[in-house]
Amino acid sequence: MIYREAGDFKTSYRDDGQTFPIRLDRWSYYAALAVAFLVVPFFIDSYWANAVLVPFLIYAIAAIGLNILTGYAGQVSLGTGGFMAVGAYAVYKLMTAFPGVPIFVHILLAGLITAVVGMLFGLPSLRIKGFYLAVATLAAQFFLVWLFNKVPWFYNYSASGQITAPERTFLGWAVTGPATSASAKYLTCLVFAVALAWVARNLTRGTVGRKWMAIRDMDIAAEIIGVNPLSAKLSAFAVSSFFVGIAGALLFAVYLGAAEASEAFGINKSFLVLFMVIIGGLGSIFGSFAGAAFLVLLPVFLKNVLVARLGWPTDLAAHLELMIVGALIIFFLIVEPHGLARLWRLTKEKLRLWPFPH
Amino acid sequence: MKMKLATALTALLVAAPAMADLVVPNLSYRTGPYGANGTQYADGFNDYFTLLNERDGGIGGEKIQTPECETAYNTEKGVECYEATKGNGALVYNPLSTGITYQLIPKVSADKIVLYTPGYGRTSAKNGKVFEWVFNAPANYWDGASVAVKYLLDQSGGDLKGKKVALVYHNSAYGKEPIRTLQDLSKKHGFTLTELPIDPPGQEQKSQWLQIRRDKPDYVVMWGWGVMNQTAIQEAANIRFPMENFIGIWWSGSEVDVLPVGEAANGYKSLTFNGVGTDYPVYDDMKKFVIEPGKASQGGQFVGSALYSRGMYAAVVIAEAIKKAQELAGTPAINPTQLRDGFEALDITPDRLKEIGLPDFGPEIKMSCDNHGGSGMARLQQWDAAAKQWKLITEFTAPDQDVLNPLIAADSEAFAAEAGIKPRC
Amino acid sequence: MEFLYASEVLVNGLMAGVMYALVALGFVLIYKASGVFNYAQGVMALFAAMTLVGIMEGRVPFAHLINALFGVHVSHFGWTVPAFFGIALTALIMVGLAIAVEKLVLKHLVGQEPIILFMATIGLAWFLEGLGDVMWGADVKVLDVGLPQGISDGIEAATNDWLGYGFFIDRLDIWATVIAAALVAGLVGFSQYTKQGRAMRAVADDHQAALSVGISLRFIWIMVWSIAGFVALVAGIMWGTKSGVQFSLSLIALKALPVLMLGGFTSIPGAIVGGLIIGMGEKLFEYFIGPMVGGATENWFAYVLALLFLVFRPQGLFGERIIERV
Amino acid sequence: MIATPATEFATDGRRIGPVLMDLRNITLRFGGVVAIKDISFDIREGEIRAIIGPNGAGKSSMLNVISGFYVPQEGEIWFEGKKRPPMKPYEVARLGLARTFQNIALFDGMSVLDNIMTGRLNRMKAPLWSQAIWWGRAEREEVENREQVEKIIDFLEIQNIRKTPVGRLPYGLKKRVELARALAAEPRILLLDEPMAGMNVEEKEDMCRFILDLNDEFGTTIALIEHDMGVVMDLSDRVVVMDYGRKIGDGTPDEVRANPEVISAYLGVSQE
Repeated sequence: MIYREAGDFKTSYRDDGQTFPIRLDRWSYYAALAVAFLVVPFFIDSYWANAVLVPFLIYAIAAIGLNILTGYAGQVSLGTGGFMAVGAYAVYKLMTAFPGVPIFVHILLAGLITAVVGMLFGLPSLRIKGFYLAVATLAAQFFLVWLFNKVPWFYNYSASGQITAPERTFLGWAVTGPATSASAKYLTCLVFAVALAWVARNLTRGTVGRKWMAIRDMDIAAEIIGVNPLSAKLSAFAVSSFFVGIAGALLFAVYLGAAEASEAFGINKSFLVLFMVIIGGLGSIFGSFAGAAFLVLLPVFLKNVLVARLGWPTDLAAHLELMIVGALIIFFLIVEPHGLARLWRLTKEKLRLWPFPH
Repeated sequence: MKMKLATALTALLVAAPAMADLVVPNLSYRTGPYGANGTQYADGFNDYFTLLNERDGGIGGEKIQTPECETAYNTEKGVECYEATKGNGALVYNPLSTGITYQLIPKVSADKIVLYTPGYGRTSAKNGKVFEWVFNAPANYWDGASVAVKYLLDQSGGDLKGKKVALVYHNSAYGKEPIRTLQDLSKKHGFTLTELPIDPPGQEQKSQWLQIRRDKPDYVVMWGWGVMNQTAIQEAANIRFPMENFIGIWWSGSEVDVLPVGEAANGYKSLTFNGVGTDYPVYDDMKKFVIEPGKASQGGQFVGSALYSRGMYAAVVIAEAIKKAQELAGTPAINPTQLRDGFEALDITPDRLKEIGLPDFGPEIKMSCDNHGGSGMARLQQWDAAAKQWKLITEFTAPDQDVLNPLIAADSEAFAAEAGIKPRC
Repeated sequence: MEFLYASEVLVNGLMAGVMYALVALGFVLIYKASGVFNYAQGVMALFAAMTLVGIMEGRVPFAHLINALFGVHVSHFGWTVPAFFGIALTALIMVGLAIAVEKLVLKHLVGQEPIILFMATIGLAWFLEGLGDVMWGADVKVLDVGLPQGISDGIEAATNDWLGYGFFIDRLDIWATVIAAALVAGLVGFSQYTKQGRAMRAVADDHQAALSVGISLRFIWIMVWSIAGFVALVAGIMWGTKSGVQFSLSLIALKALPVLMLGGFTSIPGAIVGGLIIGMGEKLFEYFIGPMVGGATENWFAYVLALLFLVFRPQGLFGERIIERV
Repeated sequence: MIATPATEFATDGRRIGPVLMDLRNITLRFGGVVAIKDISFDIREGEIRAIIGPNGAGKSSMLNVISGFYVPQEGEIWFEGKKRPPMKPYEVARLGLARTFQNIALFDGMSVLDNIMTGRLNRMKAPLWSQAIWWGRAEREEVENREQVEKIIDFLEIQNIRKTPVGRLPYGLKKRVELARALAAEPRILLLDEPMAGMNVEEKEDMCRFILDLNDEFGTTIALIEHDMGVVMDLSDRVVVMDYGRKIGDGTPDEVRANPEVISAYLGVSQE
């Protein structure tokens, strides 16, 4: 079998610490990247971009962000929607206030602003632990949405409080606004998703990642061996919020084009991203992608099967869709409680040993 | 094998193949927090086109397809639905959601597809100079606010000075729409306006209604949707607020809003821009061609309800616009650009309504290149709890365009500046 | 006068708190006995209320599905069922649901981490939400089991005579308070004076120890989920009477969350007291501070209030004390 | 205070240095309960210092005071000739104190290697951005510290479980990994909380060997708590004996063995 690790020797600690220690994994990863960057953009149409790939990539970013906080640092958060709103409104204010600055800078700045807000709401995590911490993040969720709804400055005093992304270009290509092509939207999100996944991978395999995991696994022991819980938790909140903020900025500026705080960034969004993280696998970057794919693609897939193929009434299909997704979640948990990432790893381990198990 | 499977899965992720007929997608919502409202509207919308197909063989000989797509009142699902259906030659969208409308305004402008949002969506889209592809006739939220205030003026003998009006609103883009208009009107007519936002979904409104009980406003105006409506009407009844002084926007005036409250809802009023009930000649045909042959959407359980009628009315206006477009273009197989011309040349007179079999069902609609919002006329209906029926209590009333026009101009121009749109016409 | 207004808001806030506590109670019961944070509690309330209306109105279950599959038009059986029997039947169905949940879900997830169990209840919530709609349709249903609604004239007149200002108290709220009190008394009685109740408390204290003295964990779980189902039914009746039975009913779970966090996940008195504090706090804040900041503060203020309490007592008001040691 | 000479030699010729840590009149109370009552003793550089006593004598509390987890109500802690102000546990760790735990406190979700690497967290100071792009200082530090850790892995003979998640290891190995984590910090004082608890004879022997080798080869200062009298007497240079929160004996193993108070405390409670 080609898929094996025997004979794949590492001669330096640097090689040993890399992301894909197995050669075949590495190659398939590069191949996937090449297809994603060089092939897909030429074939993508606006349905695939807007209904499938762009939301998938954006949710993957948000899921990675939440996974850093919940999966790696062990801090449960139900404020993802609120933090995404911070990213969205930040990018909107920046875009309209400084039209000359490249949009990518705005998106990164929006992430930084969200990081600061995230740290602020992360402060109670020093005292409050476990599920109880969810209350602090829920307070952030509801308060932030309320704030963006109530203070007209955030939505530039428009009559209804909706924000709409104006057109911004990068190297002559529209990146936001109605004229953006499907491939531009897709590529923008892809660049952010790949870069941020890489950053997340680096952070989680290095010093700060070990601090987060130490706090997650046993916070008291972590403190005694020298981890400052304040800085570890706050850095997790900051990095996580940075990711989530960028996801929010992309969701608003690139994907939706218009948004309203309570509708687009409500509590449901927080739950959705949390589900992605748990279904995908806590503490796994790959799991974040898998979870996002599962919850973005499955409903679309089911809808097309039930409505377009079987011709069932849309409402019946929507109700059955809920039942099927719900039952599938339970099924997956029973089969493999640690998420799709674990399922994937087990499959790979089987493949690795095949055809000679043990 | 694996490749085949992958192709098959991919095929299932994309929508059905293109259709040849006139396509009017129905972005409906029959699930989620507002599913109960959305279902009735979607049924009316479907049934009218079914009627045209069954009775007349479509419009101008072209059958109409209404592929339905469930949005659950969720903007992201709305975008998915839009993308999934637009490739099939969709002519016009009617998503029945202010949130989704805001998403679609930039998209339809880029894709050059018509967006028809009767009585909801972005008010300033009335300005066709800025919003080329969006139409919101016969009336928009600001029209509604103005007509409501006119009615209140009427009720208090032409003078609202020193009166107190409370606005109870859905704390969202939709609910916030009328605030600016009502503020301007309060200045003009000298009444004081209290704004009471209610966070969706809105099952818990005790503190707002205690405030109303204490302040004793003369009138309460409501911009609600979904469970918020029932709760508000129930709470109003609880504090014995006189129902005849309680007026809802048209989205707060359907049977589902008042039925759960029972007897206590008697006398509650709401705006409307369409008729209700089955006392219109069109229902004879509807029975014969749609309901009895079993072709009615959802088995026809909501025929004649307020929201069903509104859905049907939206279908009527779209059908008339298609007809007009066919006349102008000289071909029955029109494209969205021709449909836009049809909308801009649309003139639905009372006589035409009578011909359709819906006499006095809606106001006269006359649109043009710069006016995408029609006359803005609306009327009031009142709930008769004993008969379980809405009764129309006023004629169509025109809004106070002197107040509204500057507001619409300001908001649409601000949008044009932000989005870099050059006014047309 | 201002003081009287404030007291009126306060009393109404307390009563709203009782309504929140009714939902929170179901969460606490299940969490205590099985360590599961049951996200589906709100949907269970919706499902119970839908089933109750469906039974009382004689609706055909799965009518819509049957119609779609067989091209027929069924909707009602043509009979109606009195409220009492309807409630009894619905309670039985909730017991059936509890057994199904135990057999199909919980049994297979014994010993998993809390977050996994939490996730499973989310799956359950989606499933039930879909099932409820497929069974009974998604329309707004009117629920009338004979509970009165509207201002209590007696209290208004009495307070008017006594204080010169007639207080507004909703009769439904009074009933809710009475029923909640009865429910809590019943639960306490059950857990103190019956064999099953003692077994339930034993399980709540220590799973392993309870197992070792021969208590069947599975029986206890079925029982607790049944009781939580019944509590959900009561909450569903109250909220359904208030504003119709429809999807939004399931969202009341969001109002129960701050109550739980404030009261502690494991304490029945905590759920009640937490509910009262949240109800009172958010109403007073909305009434006095709300108008200054633009209103609609209740949702976030409930959480901020819970947060403030938690900063001083990280385990909730009545939660078990967390002792840190190495 | 009796002045101690700067350098001394133990019986086997190892160098015993000056006082590294001096605990003066420590009293620790929990509410009304006095866990430690007015205890003073010192730890000298390069020695193996044991704290023994029957159950509930306050040994663990003493260790927790040293590692900064508990802050005593009275008394002073002098470290390297300076008085230690009240500190958070992580600040104490940064002064150069590392410890193991009685009920193993490893990070179960991480591999053995990552667990040991956490011991070196305070030596890795690359800024966040460098870690984020895995370039420059972060990568360099990772490789350098990995080399150090690999030395410890070799020393403790746990090469073959390097990549195994800690949760899957048997008890004895977990104890060893915990020791490795503490060692990775290259502590000034290594605190061991019942390093032999729950081990079988063979594992105990291994552990003893490691402790002695450590002290021998690297001159690591070790303070340990142990229940097993036999082990303690063989291992340590000096022993503090506690009972009911008080110090009842302090000196070389032989001196302590001869102390009548110690004998009565142990005979009265348990005989090991």
